[in-house]
Amino acid sequence: MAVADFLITLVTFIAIYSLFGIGLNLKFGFTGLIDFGHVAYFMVGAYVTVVLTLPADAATYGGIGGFDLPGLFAALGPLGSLFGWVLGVVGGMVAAALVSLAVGVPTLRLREDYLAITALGIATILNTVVKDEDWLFNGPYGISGIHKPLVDVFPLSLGSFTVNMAVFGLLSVAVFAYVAYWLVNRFREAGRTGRIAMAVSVGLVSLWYFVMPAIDGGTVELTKNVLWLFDPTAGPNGGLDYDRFVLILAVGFLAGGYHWVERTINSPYGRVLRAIREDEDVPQALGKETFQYKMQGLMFGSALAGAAGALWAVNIGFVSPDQFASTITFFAFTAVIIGGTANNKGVILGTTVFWAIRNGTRFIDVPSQYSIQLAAARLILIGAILIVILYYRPQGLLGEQDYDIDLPGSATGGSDDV
Amino acid sequence: MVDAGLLDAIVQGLITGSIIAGGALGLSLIYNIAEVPNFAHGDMITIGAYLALVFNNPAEIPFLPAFGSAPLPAAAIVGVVLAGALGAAYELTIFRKFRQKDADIITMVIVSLGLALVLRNVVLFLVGSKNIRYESASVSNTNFDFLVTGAGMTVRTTQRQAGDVVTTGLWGYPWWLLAGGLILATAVGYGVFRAYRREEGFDTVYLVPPKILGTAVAIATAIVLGALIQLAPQGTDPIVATRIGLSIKHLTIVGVVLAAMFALNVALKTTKFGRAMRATADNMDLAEVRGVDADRVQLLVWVIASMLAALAGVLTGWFATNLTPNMGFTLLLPIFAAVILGGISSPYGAVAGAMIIGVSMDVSVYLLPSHFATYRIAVAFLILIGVLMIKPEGLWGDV
Amino acid sequence: MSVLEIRGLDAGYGDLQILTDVDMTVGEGEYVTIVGPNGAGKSTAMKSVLGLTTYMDGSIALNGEDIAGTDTNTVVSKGVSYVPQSDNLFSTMTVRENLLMGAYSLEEVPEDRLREVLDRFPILEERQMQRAGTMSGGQQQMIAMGCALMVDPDVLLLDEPSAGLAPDLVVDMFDKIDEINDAGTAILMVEQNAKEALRRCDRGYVLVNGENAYEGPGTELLNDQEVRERFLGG
Amino acid sequence: MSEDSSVAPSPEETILAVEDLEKHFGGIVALDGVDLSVGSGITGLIGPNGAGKTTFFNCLTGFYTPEVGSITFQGADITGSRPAAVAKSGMVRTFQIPRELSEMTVLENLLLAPPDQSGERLSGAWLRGDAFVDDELSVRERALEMAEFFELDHLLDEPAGNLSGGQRKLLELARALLTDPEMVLLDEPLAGVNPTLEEKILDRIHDLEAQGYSFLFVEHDIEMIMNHCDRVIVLHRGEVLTTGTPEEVQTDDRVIEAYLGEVDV
Repeated sequence: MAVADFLITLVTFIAIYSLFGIGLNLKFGFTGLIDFGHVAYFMVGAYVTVVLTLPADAATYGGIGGFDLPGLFAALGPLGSLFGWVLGVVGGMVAAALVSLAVGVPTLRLREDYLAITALGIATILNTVVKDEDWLFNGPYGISGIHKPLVDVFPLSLGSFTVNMAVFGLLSVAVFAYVAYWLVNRFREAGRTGRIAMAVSVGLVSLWYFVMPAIDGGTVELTKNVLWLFDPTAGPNGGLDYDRFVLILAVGFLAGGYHWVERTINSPYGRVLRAIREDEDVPQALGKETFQYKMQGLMFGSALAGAAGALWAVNIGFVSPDQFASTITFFAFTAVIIGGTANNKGVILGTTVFWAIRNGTRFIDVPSQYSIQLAAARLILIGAILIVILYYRPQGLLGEQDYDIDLPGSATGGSDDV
Repeated sequence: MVDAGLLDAIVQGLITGSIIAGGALGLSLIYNIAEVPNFAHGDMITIGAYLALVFNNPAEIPFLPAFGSAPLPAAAIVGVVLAGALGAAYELTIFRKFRQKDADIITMVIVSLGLALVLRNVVLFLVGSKNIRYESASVSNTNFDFLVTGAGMTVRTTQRQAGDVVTTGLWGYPWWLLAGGLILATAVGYGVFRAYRREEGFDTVYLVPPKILGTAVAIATAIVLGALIQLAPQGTDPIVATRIGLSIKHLTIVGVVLAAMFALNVALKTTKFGRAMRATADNMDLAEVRGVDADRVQLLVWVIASMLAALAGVLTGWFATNLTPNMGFTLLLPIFAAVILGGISSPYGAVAGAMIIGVSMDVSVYLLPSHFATYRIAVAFLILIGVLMIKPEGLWGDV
Repeated sequence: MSVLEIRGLDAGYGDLQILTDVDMTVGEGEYVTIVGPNGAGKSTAMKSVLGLTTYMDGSIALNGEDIAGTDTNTVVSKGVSYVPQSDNLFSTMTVRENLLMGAYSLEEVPEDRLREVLDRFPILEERQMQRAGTMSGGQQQMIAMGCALMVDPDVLLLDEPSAGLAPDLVVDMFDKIDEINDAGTAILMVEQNAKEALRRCDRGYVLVNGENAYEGPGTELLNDQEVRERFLGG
Repeated sequence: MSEDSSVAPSPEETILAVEDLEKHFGGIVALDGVDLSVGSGITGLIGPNGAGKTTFFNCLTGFYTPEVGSITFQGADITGSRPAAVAKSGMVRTFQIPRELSEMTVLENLLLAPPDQSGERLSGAWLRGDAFVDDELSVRERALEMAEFFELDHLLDEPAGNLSGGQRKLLELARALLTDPEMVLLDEPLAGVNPTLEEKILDRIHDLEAQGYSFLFVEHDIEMIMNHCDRVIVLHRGEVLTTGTPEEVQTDDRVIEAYLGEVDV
């Protein structure tokens, strides 16, 4: 497998978990709620989306549904089924938000440590319910045959092999060019240590991505890596395959979620959330109904987790209760803290670091009977990093983000110089 | 054939409660005095169980030579002591540093979560994920059938021996003896209660509250009387019958946990250092003004709590007859529920909370349709959330 | 030799400096009061002796030995006892346990000392087994005072002992302090009830904005026109 | 109760009425049946340390729920209301120890205060219509004005945690005033503030009083209370010892005894 294929899988994962992490960051980073049950909303989003989009006659499925929303709208035209799927995702997000509303009513008034433990407990209970109630979502057998949006369209071919290669190849190169441009700008802004760190890491990655394949596998590997969007083996003339589409979809959702949260945070609304995080008594004394704000923050964060769940289902093509263990929540906490609590860019960075450690180590050659040891060693490392970061750099790699409310015609631009 | 009934569910619940209480004792110490809601406590239980395994059944651990097997009690003692040393390590290398930085409670929660991740995976790394048993003599269950007949009560004990159910005992009590015994037991209990209670009118502090002591003495008297005076069976045609399944294992677990609870309470209430621990929990600044070395107190808290966690781990592993890297983590939720329910400030509270949780788990499993059995932990949790909704500071609060 | 001698003390909390160049002395068996407006740093001065603040500069000598910047429990074991203004007892513990905690820094509980304290505050003996947190405000103040006396300190630091007490109890409290002082214990007291405090003490200091403003015998300060106008309400 | 009818607000002037308020903590009776009424203007609340003043404030503003008694603000019963509801009804408080939001900037601390901002609602924050911009601009203008007045304008972009003790007091006060209150409860607003600023704050309070705002404040500085209050309430051991004009209170023997110690000079 070419490195590009591995990276496409990894980046898809990172995009999905980043969206999940951004939802957590809204709760934990900006509002100060320790929701140890965040994974429950990931699960609710995944299951509800899957069931809403699943064909009614799905084989080996014995739960409620499927409601086949894409099939319902397929008559409207080629994009109808996509619309149906999007509607399913919205349904998943709403369901996640509603479940968190039900959870929040009794728990949000509790002390922060009690909130953490009850949230964890409720998530565990919800997971048990999904696992044990076969009639609900097929119990431990999970759901396969999941609806994948636009799957029939792929591999996407625009014509002859050459046309495909030229179009998708150029797009690939354009993305690289943009990344390079962005990196150069960051490099200019960075300090001495930052520059060294950037130079070293960019150098190593390029060595691994561009140089090594060229030496190892020759030009075919190198071409695959450079023209990564183009898959020559997909279809008769090559083209854009479905994995790459899922990557684009996931990155698109992440971008949407990111901007949506940024817009929410960089507003008077976000100001109240942060005030609650620091000292709930103050906004209360100033007349803000903090309980409502906490509830909305919880629901919004849960909805984003739900969207991440919907993407997860499409990416894996199968959901089952044991994919949603509480360790997923803890991983997200770790990622958020590594990157920088209350920093959405930090969440993406932290998630990248986390999954790079978690999955990147697959290139370490160990005999297969030691795979458990390798997996355990990774998690030991991650646990240790979490503690070390909290001690030496509690603000995370990037620290808290800056806030700025965009206003036309305003001279004081918030607090961008903090 | 007599069915196990509500009584059996309650007895099983008390045993489950004891297992939870073992963990809750240590967690409440850490929670109350070190002020860490310790999410690593479940995994400290796991580590303790595996530490005893090292000496009890080293052959099961891949990288260890099979150097023979110590009896479980001896291995447990060594494991518990080693766990204490690990507890000191947690405090010295991690929690003391965060305390010195005045870390807030959220940070402490997440630090303990990181520690939990490390501990669980250390077990996975060294031992792997397979189920392992302790090397110990198998203990058979004895079923006690209580048959209430017109003439009184008949007790029949049965055991499964070599695949067959064998009746091992049959005796009974006529009505007059039952009534007399109960009256006698009540009288003894009440007498102890009266003799023990002092200075009415104040919030007098006792090592054991008089009402509990009186009740316990009454129950003990009834059991002793019942064991000593065994008359002829009073017929085997029951009006009402119920069965309780018990073994020495169960009684040992309950006994060990109650002994640990009592020892901890005596230490906290009567020794100078125990007082210092309680004072630190109450008001850490003032304790320092009175000359208490808070660092020493916290160190001891972690040592004792880790030892209690290890004890709970050994009991859990022995009770469930297998050890897995997840065994402690699955106990974490009921343990937290017990501690918050019981109020984090006293060993008795923690144990009382654990018993409430344990009994409600097993009784609900008995009362609910059979496929709800997997919701045992959910039941514990619903009770906790219910209590917190009414009293957000816990059943007995922090005082 | 003075029991406690503070010279040129700068101290505060974290980066925030509260005290600037404060000087204070408490002689053997002397009764010294610190008065001054709110926020003047009176309590901070007292807490600095115990190492409960951030030490910045200057010296604090206890019986000639420099203790500036030392751990609280070390200072306490050297003969300083302190009654904080609030949160000054272990509310979940019994009165008796509180008194035993008072003697924590000693090898064993001095029975004769316990006797003396119980004789001085009879209510404490009567209520030995009661939870301290369930007692009234005045009684709680007595427990706190009793705890501090358990170690037979060279100097007793009192932070607003009359705060929150009823007028008749305030007089009692000051009488108790007089008794303790008469028995030979040096006292350094911060008090808001300035008139009463200055009337009873040997010497007084007035702190303003974290600096020494006035000092002198209590009655002299009490009669000083300027001090009266500025701090004693005319 | 020795309410002097000549200075007690008449029923139609009464803004805040408290009846028989009780609050206990363990064995300590913090408030033992507080009865009082507060009219418009500046009312001072004095009493020795531990008299229950801060507990009283906490009960008034919904941070504590009293066990017994009722609180009526502008004719509405607010006993047991949540803090936010009390603040919205027009009674806002400051904290004795300033509770600045230390990681947020001074400007953000101020911007938080004004009520009913369009962008404070989720819909407003997402849609960002004209109201969003108008509100934010006007809120900023008011915040800047307030900051200027309290001499905090050079610190707008500082995290509030970097302010000095006195500046925190000012921020606290400025924030409270930005909520458009009817009545402001000030918990020792002048402790630790330098004399020139103190003078300014008092001037501002008098200005605001002239505009119809009312103040109830706890202060230790007797002189200040006597010179600036229309009416004084003396709280002692959780009860109202007396109420009256500054002159009356000043000459009340019980007050002098309770607050200043025995009278012998």
